[in-house]
Amino acid sequence: MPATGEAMNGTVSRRAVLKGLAAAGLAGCGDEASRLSIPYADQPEGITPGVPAWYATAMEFQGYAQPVLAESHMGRPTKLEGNPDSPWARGATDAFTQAACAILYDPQRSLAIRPGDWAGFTRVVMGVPAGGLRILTGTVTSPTLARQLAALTEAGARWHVHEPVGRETMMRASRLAFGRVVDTHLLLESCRVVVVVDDDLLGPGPDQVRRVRGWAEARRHGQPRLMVAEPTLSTTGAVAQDRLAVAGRRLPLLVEAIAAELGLGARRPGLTEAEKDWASAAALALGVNPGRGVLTVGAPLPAESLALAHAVNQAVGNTGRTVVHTEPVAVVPRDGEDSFRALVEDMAAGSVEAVLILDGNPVYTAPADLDFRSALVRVPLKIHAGLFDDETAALCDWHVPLAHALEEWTDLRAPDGTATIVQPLIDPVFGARRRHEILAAVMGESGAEARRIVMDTWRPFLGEPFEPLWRRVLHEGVVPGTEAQVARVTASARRLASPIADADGLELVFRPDPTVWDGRYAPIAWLQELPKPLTKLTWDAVAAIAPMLAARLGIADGDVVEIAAAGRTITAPAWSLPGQAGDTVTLFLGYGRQRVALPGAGGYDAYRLRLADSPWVLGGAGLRRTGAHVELATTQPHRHLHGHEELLSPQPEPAEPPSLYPDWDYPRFAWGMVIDLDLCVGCNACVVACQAENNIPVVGKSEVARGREMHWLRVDVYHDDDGATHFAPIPCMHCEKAPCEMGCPVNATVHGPDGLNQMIYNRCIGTRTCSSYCPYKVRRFNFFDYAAIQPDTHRYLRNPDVTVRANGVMEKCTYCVQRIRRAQIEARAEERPVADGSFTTACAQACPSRAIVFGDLNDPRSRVAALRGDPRHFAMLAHLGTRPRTTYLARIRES
Amino acid sequence: MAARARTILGLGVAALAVAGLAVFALVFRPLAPPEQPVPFSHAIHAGDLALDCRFCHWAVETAPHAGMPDMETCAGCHWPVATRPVPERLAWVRVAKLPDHAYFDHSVHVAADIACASCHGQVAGMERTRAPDRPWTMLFCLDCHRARQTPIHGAGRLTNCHACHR
Amino acid sequence: MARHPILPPRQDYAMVTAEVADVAHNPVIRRRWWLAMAAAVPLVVAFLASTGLLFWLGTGVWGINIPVNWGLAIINTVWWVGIGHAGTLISSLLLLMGEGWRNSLNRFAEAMTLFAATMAGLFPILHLGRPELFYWNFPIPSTFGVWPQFRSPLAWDFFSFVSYVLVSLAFWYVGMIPDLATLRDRSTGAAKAVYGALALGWRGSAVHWARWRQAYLGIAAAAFHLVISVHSGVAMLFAGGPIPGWHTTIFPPYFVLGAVFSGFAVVIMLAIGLRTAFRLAPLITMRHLDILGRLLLATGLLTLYAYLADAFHAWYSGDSYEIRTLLDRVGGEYAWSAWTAVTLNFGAIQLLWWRRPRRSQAVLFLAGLSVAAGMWFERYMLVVSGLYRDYLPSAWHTYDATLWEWLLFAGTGGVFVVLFLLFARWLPMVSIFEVKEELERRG
Amino acid sequence: MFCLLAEFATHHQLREAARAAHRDGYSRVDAYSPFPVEGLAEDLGFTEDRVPWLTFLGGVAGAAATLFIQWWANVVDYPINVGGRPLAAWPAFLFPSFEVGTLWAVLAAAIGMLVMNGLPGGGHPLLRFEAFHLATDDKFFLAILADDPRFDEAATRRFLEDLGAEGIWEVPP
Repeated sequence: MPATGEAMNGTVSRRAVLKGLAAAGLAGCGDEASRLSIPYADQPEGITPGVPAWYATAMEFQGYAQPVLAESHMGRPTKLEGNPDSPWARGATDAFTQAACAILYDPQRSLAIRPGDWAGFTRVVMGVPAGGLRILTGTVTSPTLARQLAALTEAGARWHVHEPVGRETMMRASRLAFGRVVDTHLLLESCRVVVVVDDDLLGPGPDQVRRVRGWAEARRHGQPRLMVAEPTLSTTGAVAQDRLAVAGRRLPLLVEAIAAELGLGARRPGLTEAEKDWASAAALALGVNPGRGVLTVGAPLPAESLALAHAVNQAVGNTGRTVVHTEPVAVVPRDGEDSFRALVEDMAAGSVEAVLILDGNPVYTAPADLDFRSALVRVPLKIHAGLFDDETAALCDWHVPLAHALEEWTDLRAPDGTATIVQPLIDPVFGARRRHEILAAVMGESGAEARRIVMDTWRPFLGEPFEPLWRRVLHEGVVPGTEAQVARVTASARRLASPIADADGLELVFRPDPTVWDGRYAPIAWLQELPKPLTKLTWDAVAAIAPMLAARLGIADGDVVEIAAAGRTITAPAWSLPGQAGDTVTLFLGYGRQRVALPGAGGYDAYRLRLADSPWVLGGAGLRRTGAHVELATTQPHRHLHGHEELLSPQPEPAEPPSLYPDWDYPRFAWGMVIDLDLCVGCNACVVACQAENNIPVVGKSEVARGREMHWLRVDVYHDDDGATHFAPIPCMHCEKAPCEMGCPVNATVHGPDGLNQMIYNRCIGTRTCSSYCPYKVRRFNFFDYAAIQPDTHRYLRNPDVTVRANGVMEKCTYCVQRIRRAQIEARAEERPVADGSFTTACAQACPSRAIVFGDLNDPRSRVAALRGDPRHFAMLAHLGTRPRTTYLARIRES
Repeated sequence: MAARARTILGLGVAALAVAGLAVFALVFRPLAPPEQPVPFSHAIHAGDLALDCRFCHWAVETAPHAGMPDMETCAGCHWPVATRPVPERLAWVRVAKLPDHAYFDHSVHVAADIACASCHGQVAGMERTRAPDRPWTMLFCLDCHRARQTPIHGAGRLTNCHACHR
Repeated sequence: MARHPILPPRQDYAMVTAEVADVAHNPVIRRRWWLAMAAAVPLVVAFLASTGLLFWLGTGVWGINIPVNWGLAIINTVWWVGIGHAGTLISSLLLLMGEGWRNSLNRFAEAMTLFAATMAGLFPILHLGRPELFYWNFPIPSTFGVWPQFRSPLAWDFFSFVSYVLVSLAFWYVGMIPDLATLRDRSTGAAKAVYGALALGWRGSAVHWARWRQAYLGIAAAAFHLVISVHSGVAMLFAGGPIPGWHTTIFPPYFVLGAVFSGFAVVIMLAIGLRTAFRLAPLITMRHLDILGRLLLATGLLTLYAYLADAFHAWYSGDSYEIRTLLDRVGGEYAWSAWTAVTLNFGAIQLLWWRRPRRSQAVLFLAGLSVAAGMWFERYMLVVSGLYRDYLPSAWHTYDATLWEWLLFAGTGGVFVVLFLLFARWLPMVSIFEVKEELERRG
Repeated sequence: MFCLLAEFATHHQLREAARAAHRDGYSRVDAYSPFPVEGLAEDLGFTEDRVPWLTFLGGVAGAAATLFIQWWANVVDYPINVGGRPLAAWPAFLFPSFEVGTLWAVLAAAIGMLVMNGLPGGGHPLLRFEAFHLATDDKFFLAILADDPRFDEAATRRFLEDLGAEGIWEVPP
């Protein structure tokens, strides 16, 4: 039996029921909606029917701002776009931010405060003596939150920080090198060489957007060399020119070797030939590019190694030019790196009367050896505030539903320090509470209004006249003059890392999951079904091992293995990942949730093997087959080019066969897209942006496994014979001589006067010939009534300008035709031409590296037309004579 | 016997014809004006008082939807009503409907100098608002889209599918 | 050389009439008929069940996906319509060539054609995402003013399938009118009324016969062209797309040959079934089977040539994707379908080089069975191995049919058998008057 | 009376009789056989070839109509750019034209044949006549209709007897 959409725990029968319900519901409500027309009693300003309103605000990721412009249709937030006025975002976003609206409307969000009501809650918290109160948060950059926490600390409460993917190592390293905590910013855009030791610069994270943009700018202007040494393949490693796969415990030695080569009197460690070559090449590159290079070392290494890297950067003159130290953007708690440990010890000791856990899930994410759970239960009063009624909430006496960023009044700072006032687009949907109001209640000021609290923070900073200035920062989404201040620090005497003993057995490497991060996004179906950049797996986490190890142990992808370390064991499906260091196993955080998990999601709980002291690397692990096997759902079963390198590079002339037919002319517009494969880092922002813009449904694990995922835009990942990894975003090619159109018997997919390959859902009868004839296989088919099995609440998420597709019709990328039409209509109204760059597709808009460029090929001054002249320009499968409108710039391969 | 066969055949054909006519009648029946919460008369407002359509349907030049007047707009003239509490929900029964897969933008049509009446019929004469006499089939739209030189797409007829369907 | 006569001696017209017309009244044959019916009816239920679920939930109940979004449905369509072709060919071509021996076979061969073509026509409709809209293929005026896209091979196939079913029906019925008259004149009561209505008052007038002959020859000539064009159209459905392993000019003849090949195989099976089960040995003789055996061998060898030519084209094109698909077909994920096809298609028929096996019902029947199955696997190979790996490795994905696809396939088999049994029970399954004509011709 | 009906054992005798009747100037004569007898109709003076022409014309008409509809729909009424190909795709249009042409030819042949034969023609006097039922089995009949100008009951009966009829009946209308 075909089981579909576990996302909505579907078996056929279950599906059918859902379908029935949905049908009924939609019919009822749909009828009501379309039968009646209900005007406002009093028309509010700035709401025009059918015209979206835009608001500047910011989403929050690990406490940092991700500044956005939010699109609202009649009061419904439907889509987010990076705020172009933010110097940090410059209009781009990452994949998580694109999914924020889906989180807002997530059906699993907790609905009500329990056990009592808000009044009861305020009474309880006011009874708590400040002295006995502990507050646990994630990273805090919000000035207002910092102000409130300071006030509470003033009153005797203590504030602790727990971030599963935390910055403890960086802080410790900063203290070692500079004697105090500073932030380190890498100006990749001005680098000629970037040497990375296990630091996923370009991978997911709060600062991804800025770093990817910097890297892309560097690539545009020169050919910076990216050298990476890491135990497991990361996004950064995938785009590196010179990558060395080496176990985590060897990495500190590499840093020391580089330092030694550059004359920093460190000991010359014993290295293998490969390691030695890589290290001296890196050192050489850094040496010949003073002030134009970066050595960056990641959190998995000991703080000493990071500190040594600071010294190296300073020695070769990078500091202040490509490496800039600023005052920390995130507020440093009293106990610094040991903040969380301190809390757990006090709780275990029974010296904590009450704990308020503000937006976090430590019961799930705490390192196993700290045993947070049993410490927590010893606290008399436990309060949890979060979006979900999760593992931690389950153990707490009180749970308060927390407002989503789109419902919040607060302020956040981007990783570069620039602050954004977060304003709500919508009142808390599920009776959620705003964080500042919760803290205010704790401080005895129940009834205080979040907006006022935030304004109070900024009144002194903005000065007078306050109101207009306040309006301006709200409108622009950026508070000028808030970027982090440069810190004048010099790296002092260095202490070398105590070498890690070569423990026998395997080495465990822990990584945040690329789509559900530390688990906070595990309940979000969009992100569960988002293919992981390097494996294209969905709905699952695997234990990644080297192909050679897999061969040696006879482990096939999907075989369940038992992994034992430090006296604990977990079982996980194995997966052989090219570029994995031979004797390492990569475990991904974020799966194996006990509560608010999605039925389809598989994976395992990696936190159960994680230790507080070495959260990223753990030696001496064992691995054995259990004999069990699970089906893994990957959207790309074949990740090898099979010798078809020509797919990703220009072809020798003549690439395109002559055509028998006269050409059609495209008099007014000729829309086209060029994708620069040299800049794509496979970050998936485009994929989720497309999903949000075009009402693309989630189909569930088993449907993905059957090859029925619905993403209009996919990012292919390929490994070639010489170990290099390639990303290739594949939207519809909008071929001028489209084979798909020839196949359709009912004119359901035809060509527009602007060269768009149009797909008319309401004309489609579902012969699927178009997909059979498509050489790129970019078309997607509604094998079931997928729209009907989306959560009911997601109806508010839909883009009203895009048809919701019915069962049995074909669909595909439209170049966001709804945006093209709006731009054309607006231009018509204002009697001006459609200017290049005045609008773009959702994917191009989100792309942090600006690898996707969309525009009018008829406009000789358009960027897309210019890129078509680039020597790297090529059309995929040009020899078929399909004349694609989507074309590519080949990746630049050094040496 | 062949005679009998012919009778049976004849009856079958007749039955089919009747069914066909019934379906046709159902599809193209002239729509009666529905009952509205307020006995509003376009004949008075648009006809006798000769109010401009845009006075109430204020968004028609700037938005895809024409917009319905909020109750403040009504109260603006009907001051005695305004003194009474204004109902917070006034649910008009729509008479002008397009299928969801057809995207119609009022602003661009108005900008192209297409009179409201050319689609909505002589609303100014309607005591009770009712659907236009000609059903809004695709052919109805094509009447203009085939003919008109289109300002948006330049050359020729605006008959490409994406003009209305997305 | 000593040949068996087409028809045994000492047959007279009345005997012929009786042999065909009285089948229905023979108790033994009736029992066999009911047994066959009992076997087929459960399959009809399966057909209804799988179709019902398909309509309720959608095409997702099948194993199809992107890229393999055509599966068993299309495979079965090609298979069924291919089978259909032999019937028309036997009736029309051999009639035009004046091959008298066809007269014992054409009637049930045509019936087979008609029912097979009907089954073939079902699948393209069932496989639609929105089957209720299949009629949009037909150029009828509508309120949305859009027309079919006549460049599409699917539009062609829609026309050719409709034409093919109607032409087969006309050919079959026109040829049957005189026999219906015979049945009318031998029966009484309700049966007489029905046969009377169907016979349209035929009374064997010389002038009627003359015009009937002109019409019958005309229809035969037309039908013969359909045999070629319909399956060429089916071939275009694949050759029309730029897909390695599909996009080749040899496909139309390749398909037509294969179709006739599989068709003869099924004719053989039916002929043997009828002459044993319904005691028609006097009319369908060993000589008939012998000729059919030779035809099966001949068409088989032609099909084999088409296979080799196709492979050669792929290699000779030098196109890396074509060659990869070729290699994948013989060594890849679905090589089993290719090799099963080759074995079943060209293994058993090699026996037919010799006369003794050609004269053995068992051997012939098994050969027919083997070829019918083999040709199904060939279509599986063509459809699936063409789609599951076309150009971008990122889009490669395998396909496995679900229970519901298999049930549907088996179901159409059941419907076919039921239709054929009804035909055998109520209608003259051998052309009475044409056999008489043949007798008369041989004096 | 409708006609005089004479039964013959073989189609050879029937042909003899038919030729004789034709020679004798009988015009309202018809012969009946269980299977088509080569030349029998010609013996009765049958010379027409309307059915073949009808078939041919039907085919041409069907093909032409289909070709026109395709051209008109895709070029005149709703021109759409499909796959960047020209609007008038003659090679493609030919395929449906051929198929539909064939269909029309067949229908023309079948329907034309029936209509010209006056079929379906229920209630024909001969069909109500018991002895005639062997005409669809193994007997051959010659009928001289009563409305034949040369019809004279006695003479005609004698004429038929001379031809060696095995039986002669008066068929009531």
